Amino acid sequence: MAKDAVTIRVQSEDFDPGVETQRLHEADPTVGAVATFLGLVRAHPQEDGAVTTMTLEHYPGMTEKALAAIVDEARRRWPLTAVTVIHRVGPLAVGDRIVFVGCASSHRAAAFAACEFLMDYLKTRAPFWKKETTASGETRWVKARASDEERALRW
Amino acid sequence: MAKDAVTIRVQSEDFDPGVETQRLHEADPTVGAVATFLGLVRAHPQEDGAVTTMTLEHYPGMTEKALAAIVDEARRRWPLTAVTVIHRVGPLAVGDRIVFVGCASSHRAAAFAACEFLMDYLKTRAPFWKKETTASGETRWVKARASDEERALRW
Amino acid sequence: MALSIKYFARVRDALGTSGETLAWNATWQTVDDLRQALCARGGAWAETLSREEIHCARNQQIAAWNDPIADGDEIAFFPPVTGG
Amino acid sequence: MALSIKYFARVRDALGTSGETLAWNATWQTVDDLRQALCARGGAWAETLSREEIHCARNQQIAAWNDPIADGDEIAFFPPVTGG
Repeated sequence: MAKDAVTIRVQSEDFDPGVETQRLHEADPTVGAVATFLGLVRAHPQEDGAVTTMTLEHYPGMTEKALAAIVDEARRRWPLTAVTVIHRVGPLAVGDRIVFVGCASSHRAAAFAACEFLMDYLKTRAPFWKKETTASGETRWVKARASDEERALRW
Repeated sequence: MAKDAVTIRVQSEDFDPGVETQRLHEADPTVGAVATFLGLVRAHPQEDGAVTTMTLEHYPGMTEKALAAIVDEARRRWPLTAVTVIHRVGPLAVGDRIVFVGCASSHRAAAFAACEFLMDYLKTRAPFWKKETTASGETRWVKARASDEERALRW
Repeated sequence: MALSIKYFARVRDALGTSGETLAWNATWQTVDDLRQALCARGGAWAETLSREEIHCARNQQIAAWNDPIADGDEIAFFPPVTGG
Repeated sequence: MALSIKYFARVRDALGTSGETLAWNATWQTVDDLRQALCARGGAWAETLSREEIHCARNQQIAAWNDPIADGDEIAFFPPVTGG
């Protein structure tokens, strides 16, 4: 995989999943499979205090290194022709895009596995933190979930 | 999941993965995760006789029923807010989109699992057949792969 | 009444026809009885309709070889699927 | 020389600072030695920098508590990550 087939971006701006999906395969005719994941700020209808906004904080400098290390590990494990990881930072509203991970490969098994692996590792090893603001204006840091750690340990 | 949150299309026209991804989440603020798969006609650089075109045949009537049954099974197994399956038929060239599967859910584990399940079942249970045309004009029916059957039996 | 028979992909190419209408025969009990009757035509029919190499659908649903058959059914024979 | 210390998210909010520059102390051998020195300030420092509830990075890489520390390092303390 050419070095330029890896895209890692940490940005406050929105991104376009359609454009990113197209970029993952258009340059390489051997790509037969593109698996993608899109994470969004979601409403929690059952929970106390509806979330209105979410603020994503990160550790500039370390974030990019951590994502690059995670992508390198995925490329070591699976034959990938292209990988894209985009993560937004700053204030976001319900329905906004947070994260995009896309993996292109000749075959679907590698594309699927690498995409899920990247999300599991990103969730537990990349220095991002979410702070929620409820309708009443209260803010709270999102707690890490043990289930995310368990998922990351599967690989 | 509302019935209209299921989209199943069998068509000769191309589709837009970006538009389909957006449709999977824009109507429902509880969606936190969208997993998608895009399958493309790929070049086989190592094999004898480069593929120039691919023709997708199907069994009209049965195809739609088979895809609906596969989607119903996915919805029975995982909590999904929306599912889209699009499969093209007719002549296609290297690099052309063949299939799109997208699953939306509150959480990523369900979205990933359902998306991969749908592809594995579609590959082994939906009546589509691929015929390749090589550069010399020769045509050959693509052979079913035992590995696809094995993957479908995992679920 | 009658049976509507359909052939797809490699099976259709080998038989040279995409389908036919066949008069109902009351001795047929399973889809495999129909398959054997078609094989009895010999030549490409016998070669192509080996049950190890093809699948069958009855009324647009995948069928097992010992599934019952009935007058008016739509029966299809085709190779293992390769979509996606 | 000196250490550059950074605090993120809930840790930063609890300590009321996003970071500081700290004079190097040659008795520190591991990142946990630094953590204990910060805890010795008492109050929010002792409450927040419990090693069960935070993670540490040394020079922008996740560190274990017994990893060595050196003059000039950038050390960060933060809660478990919650991105994605």
